[in-house]
Amino acid sequence: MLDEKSKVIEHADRGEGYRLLALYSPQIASAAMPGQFVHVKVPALEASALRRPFSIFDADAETGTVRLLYKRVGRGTAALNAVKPGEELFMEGPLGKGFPLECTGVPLMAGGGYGVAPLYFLAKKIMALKGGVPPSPELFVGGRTKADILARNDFAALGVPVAVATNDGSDGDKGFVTVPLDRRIAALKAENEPFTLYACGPDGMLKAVADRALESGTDGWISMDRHMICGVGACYACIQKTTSGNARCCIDGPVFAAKELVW
Amino acid sequence: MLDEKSKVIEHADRGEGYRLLALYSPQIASAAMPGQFVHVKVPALEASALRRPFSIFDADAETGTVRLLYKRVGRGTAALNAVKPGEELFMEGPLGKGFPLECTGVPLMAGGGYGVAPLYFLAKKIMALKGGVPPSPELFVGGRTKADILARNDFAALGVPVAVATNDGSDGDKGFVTVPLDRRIAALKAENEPFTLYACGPDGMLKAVADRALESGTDGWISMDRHMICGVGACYACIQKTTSGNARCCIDGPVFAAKELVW
Amino acid sequence: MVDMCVDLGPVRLATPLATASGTFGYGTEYMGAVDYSCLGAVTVKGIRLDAWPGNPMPRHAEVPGGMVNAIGLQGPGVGMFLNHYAPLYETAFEQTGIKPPAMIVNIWGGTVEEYAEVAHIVAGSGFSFIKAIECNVSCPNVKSGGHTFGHDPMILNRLVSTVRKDLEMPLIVKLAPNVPDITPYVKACEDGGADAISLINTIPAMVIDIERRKPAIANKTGGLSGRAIHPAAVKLVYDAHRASKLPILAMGGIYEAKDAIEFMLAGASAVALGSAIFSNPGVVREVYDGITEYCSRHGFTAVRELTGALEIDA
Amino acid sequence: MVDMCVDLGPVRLATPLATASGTFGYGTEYMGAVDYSCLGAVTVKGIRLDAWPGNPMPRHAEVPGGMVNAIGLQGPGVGMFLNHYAPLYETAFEQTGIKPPAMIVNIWGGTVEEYAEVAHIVAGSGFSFIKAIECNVSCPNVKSGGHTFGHDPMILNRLVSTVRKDLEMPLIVKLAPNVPDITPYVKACEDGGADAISLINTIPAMVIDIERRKPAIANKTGGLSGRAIHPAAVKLVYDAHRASKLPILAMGGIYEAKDAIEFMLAGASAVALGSAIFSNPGVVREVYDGITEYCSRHGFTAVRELTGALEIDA
Ligand SMILES: Cc1cc2nc3c(=O)[nH]c(=O)nc-3n(C[C@H](O)[C@H](O)[C@H](O)COP(=O)(O)OP(=O)(O)OC[C@H]3O[C@@H](n4cnc5c(N)ncnc54)[C@H](O)[C@@H]3O)c2cc1C
Ligand SMILES: Cc1cc2nc3c(=O)[nH]c(=O)nc-3n(C[C@H](O)[C@H](O)[C@H](O)COP(=O)(O)OP(=O)(O)OC[C@H]3O[C@@H](n4cnc5c(N)ncnc54)[C@H](O)[C@@H]3O)c2cc1C
Ligand SMILES: Cc1cc2nc3c(=O)[nH]c(=O)nc-3n(C[C@H](O)[C@H](O)[C@H](O)COP(=O)(O)O)c2cc1C
Ligand SMILES: Cc1cc2nc3c(=O)[nH]c(=O)nc-3n(C[C@H](O)[C@H](O)[C@H](O)COP(=O)(O)O)c2cc1C
Ligand code: FES
Ligand code: FES
Repeated sequence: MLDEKSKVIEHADRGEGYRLLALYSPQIASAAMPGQFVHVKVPALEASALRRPFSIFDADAETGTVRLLYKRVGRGTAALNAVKPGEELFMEGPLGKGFPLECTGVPLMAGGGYGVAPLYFLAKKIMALKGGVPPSPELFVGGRTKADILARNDFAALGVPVAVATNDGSDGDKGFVTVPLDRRIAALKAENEPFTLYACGPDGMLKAVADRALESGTDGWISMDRHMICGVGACYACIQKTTSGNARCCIDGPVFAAKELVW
Repeated sequence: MLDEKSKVIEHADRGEGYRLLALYSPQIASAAMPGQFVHVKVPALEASALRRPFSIFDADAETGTVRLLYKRVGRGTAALNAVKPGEELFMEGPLGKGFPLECTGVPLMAGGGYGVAPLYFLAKKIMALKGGVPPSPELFVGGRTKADILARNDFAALGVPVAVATNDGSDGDKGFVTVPLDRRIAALKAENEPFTLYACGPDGMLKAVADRALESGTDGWISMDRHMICGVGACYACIQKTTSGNARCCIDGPVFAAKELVW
Repeated sequence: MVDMCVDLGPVRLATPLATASGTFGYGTEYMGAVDYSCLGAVTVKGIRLDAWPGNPMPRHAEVPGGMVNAIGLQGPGVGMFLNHYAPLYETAFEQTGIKPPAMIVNIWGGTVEEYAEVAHIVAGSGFSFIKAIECNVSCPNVKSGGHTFGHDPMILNRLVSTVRKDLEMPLIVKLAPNVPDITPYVKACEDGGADAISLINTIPAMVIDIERRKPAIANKTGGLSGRAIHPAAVKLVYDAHRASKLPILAMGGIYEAKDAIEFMLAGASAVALGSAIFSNPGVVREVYDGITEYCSRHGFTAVRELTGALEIDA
Repeated sequence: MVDMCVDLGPVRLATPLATASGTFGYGTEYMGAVDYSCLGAVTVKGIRLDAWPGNPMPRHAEVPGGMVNAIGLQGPGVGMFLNHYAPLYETAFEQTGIKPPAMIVNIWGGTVEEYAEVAHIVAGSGFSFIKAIECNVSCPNVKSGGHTFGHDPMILNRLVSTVRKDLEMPLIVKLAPNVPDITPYVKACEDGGADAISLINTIPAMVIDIERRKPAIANKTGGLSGRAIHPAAVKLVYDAHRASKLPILAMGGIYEAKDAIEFMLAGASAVALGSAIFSNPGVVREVYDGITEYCSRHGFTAVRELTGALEIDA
């Protein structure tokens, strides 16, 4: 872990309230693994403001680039919005325990809103591992409405099929992401095909995916989103109950095995 | 007094560390009198930051313009520096008791550093009163070095003669502003010409001018620079000892009669 | 339309917003910049029997999140206050046509008896707009003054009951924040017959000018006010509300409507704006509008329903 | 070259900079981001006899000028600490080649006897880098815990003398800030045989989520830390320094060198960085450099000359 001064390369809109921030952060870029995150000091905030954690959407060791996909929700992300290419910010990373890359069967990834961020990096790394031979990852993405379905083109460019569900039915299935996911799980089970589940997004969705992993007896890797203070394991603010007690999301996670989690 | 939202019209450099800020502030502009000040909410500072007081360097009721001449000294004036034409800021004013315009004899004005700010407005108003007929005001200005001698051209354009003194002798007399001032006072006394003293600047200079008013038995009007909280007489932070007790610089002053002041 | 009227015990206020003592002079200084129609009350600067010169200069220092002050309670005596400042307040409003907000007169003294004397003089003065007395037992800037009274529950109880005796005006007692537990102090006020308490006064603090290696304030130490103290103030109001039924006038770092609403949810009947007015007199209107907006959005028809409306899980 | 070595009573520290308990884990978490060569000491998270789960989530809320936390002292018991975390600290430094900063072990307990037991276990553990015990008698988040100990000078005195008895390690006592006057507490520590005191712990505080009308933190109340509390902390250090000769480890809102220097001028022998590290681990280096620059500029050849060097006019 280090605290790297990172220069903003690009800051692009990604639809309503979402933005993609690309930074030149060569040390973090070369160490990053999928599911890990960075802790960003937002330049315009006062000295006492806490850092904000963001999953690594993409990291490229060759170009030294780290990309983040974030949603504007409160004052920290609002202030981050104002950051311009050429400006520098401090970023601790790469932090936390990410997703294991080795998996059994088809990697089924469920994301909600900005929860797709770590899944893109994960899909990319898994595909690089396997050299593109099937079973390749499949993405199931949910959102309130069409505008919350992010990074679709990025996944498509990787060759990852994307199944969509929206609460209002404006895109894909109407309902939760579990609608297309359950369909796919049923199909794989019918064919006796093994699969591994990955999830990142709102708590309700995470629990639903974790339940499916337990029911199916497959591995499920769940990335938890907890408010953080330090991001490095020093403060014990970011607790997740697990079968072995209170774990810290920032260092024991954010990715946990579905079977460890206590809800 | 009111709190007027004021638009920045111009923000010009005036030599090392000094700047002239012109604002569209029609209500303050039309009510302002020389020696009064405004209390500026510096936009970039945090919500709890106190306002900063600045003398009115110039106010023009017709164009609705208020001009301030300020020196960058600390974090408030540093933040003010970043303000750009077109931006708006809140300004309470006009505040305080200014200089009386009626005077006996030649108005001799002594200023140090940014202390010339209220004197320019004063000279302008006195000359407007008198229609330009002598005895017209004379300015005596002091500073550490040549760069601290401000607004010379502005006074010259009014037709006010400017005598300079610098501590390092880089401009005018070497020494304090009292060097040319005492010369002039001696000359006027020799001719039995009456005069009135006005001063704004560092405490040492103010005391020197006040002493000369008392010794000469003439009127002396001294503008005090005290740290302020409210600027409107509500908090009692800005105390100046006077013959009638603790007075508030922001509302009982900033201009006091030399004979009232207790040093 | 939200009913903005509140009762601070026996004191009916047109709105829950007041100003905090020492930050609003004698009530008229901010005319033109503050929207007085949003104010239910104005609390004036601390008054004692005789005039008091206050502390030497400098009297304050700006700090992140607020300021530290040691004004030292400079003020005219109660006589001068009633002869000069109170009539000024009355006439100032005659000109504007706005109904004057209730005036709360903040008092202090060197002895229990002096407190009582000042209170009775004010109560007997006959100004119809003076609606309550606020006893400052907690100013950190005057050593011989309120300090000891506010930090010993027994002395506090004696002070309150002495002042209260035969006083024909509601009595608010303003408590100090730097205590392990506010409960015994609140109880001392309640038992002594106080009609309400106000919380919090400034937190004792100090700023050092490291270049001169001297205290930045002539009095050496002072009181911290502003944003910085708000979370501590909310905790004290919450504790006081649970400790007794005394109505609470809450203050400490209100800079936006949210801050005032927190206080009310924690148990305050009314709230006072202090340091925020210095940097932004428009804050009075902003907080007022923010509270009405909040009430409408959350289905409260009267602002007083906010008092103590915090939901606590068992 | 400024001599940066200081003595916190019997504890010699290579620099006057420490980290504050609870903000720096068990000492190794910030490796890579914090410059450990600037640290004279690391204070680890509070340890008790047995493991402790801490409070429910959420455990903190950001506020202007800092944060309010109610972690609730989650931690392994002293056994696990000594078997796992202390050796981890040792080996982590073996790899880096940097000399490990002194470790101060922060402890707490439910009874006076538990405090003493934990202290003696730590003192007898034999790790050469463990140089002192810091007794937390003032955590606002654990009701059955330190709260009462720190707020009654008599109980405090008994606690300190019980822990001190036969303890072969320097003892620092960490005091609570929310007291009318710190003097009796400092004296209780001094009389009980403490080697130093540390000041200040967090200030009790509360944040309310007005949209949900619930406390923002599951524990309802917590402790305020960060910039906001610095001026209050300076005052307490100043008072404590005048009340006794006990050396002081000062903390509370150090965000820049100036803040640390204020503490030392007010009387601290060493200072600890806490919340500031969360937002900027580089602050350790910045404060270190700022102090040496200040000393050079003001002609101090040793940083310890700053302690109590405030000039007070008579
Ligand atoms: C491991 C991890 C990875 C994340 N990855 C992403 C990502 O890739 N893209 C993205 O858009 N967001 C991500 N988040 C959430 C993101 O950190 C929050 O949306 C952001 O901190 C909100 O800050 P704010 O100031 O705008 O919101 P505010 O609500 O104003 O924040 C106030 C406080 O609450 C905390 N906070 C608020 N919401 C969250 C939250 N959901 N999680 C943690 N802390 C919160 C903030 O840190 C701050 O202390 C991630 C969170 C975690 C823990
Ligand atoms: C009536 C009056 C008229 C003034 N007119 C002018 C003017 O025309 N041009 C100009 O350049 N300056 C003027 N000043 C001084 C100006 O207000 C200060 O230079 C400015 O407030 C410094 O702010 P800062 O944040 O940059 O400095 P900092 O030193 O960082 O300020 C920190 C704190 O100290 C206070 N402070 C610092 N210096 C002064 C000072 N000299 N007077 C009052 N408060 C101070 C600030 O308000 C703030 O609270 C005037 C002051 C007064 C009282
Ligand atoms: C400059 C100043 C002067 C004050 N004078 C008094 C006073 O005379 N009497 C009193 O009871 N409180 C006094 N206070 C305390 C305030 O009334 C209030 O309790 C405190 O400032 C907290 O509110 P705030 O954070 O909104 O300012 C003073 C505060 C300030 C800032
Ligand atoms: C998240 C957090 C956890 C803390 N845990 C402890 C603790 O376990 N024991 C203790 O004595 N103090 C604890 N503290 C208090 C700090 O050690 C320190 O006294 C306080 O935060 C003030 O310093 P700061 O403003 O620099 O953070 C904690 C503070 C924070 C912010
Ligand atoms: S955020 Fe500090 S331990 Fe996880
Ligand atoms: S600054 Fe408040 S009375 Fe003058």
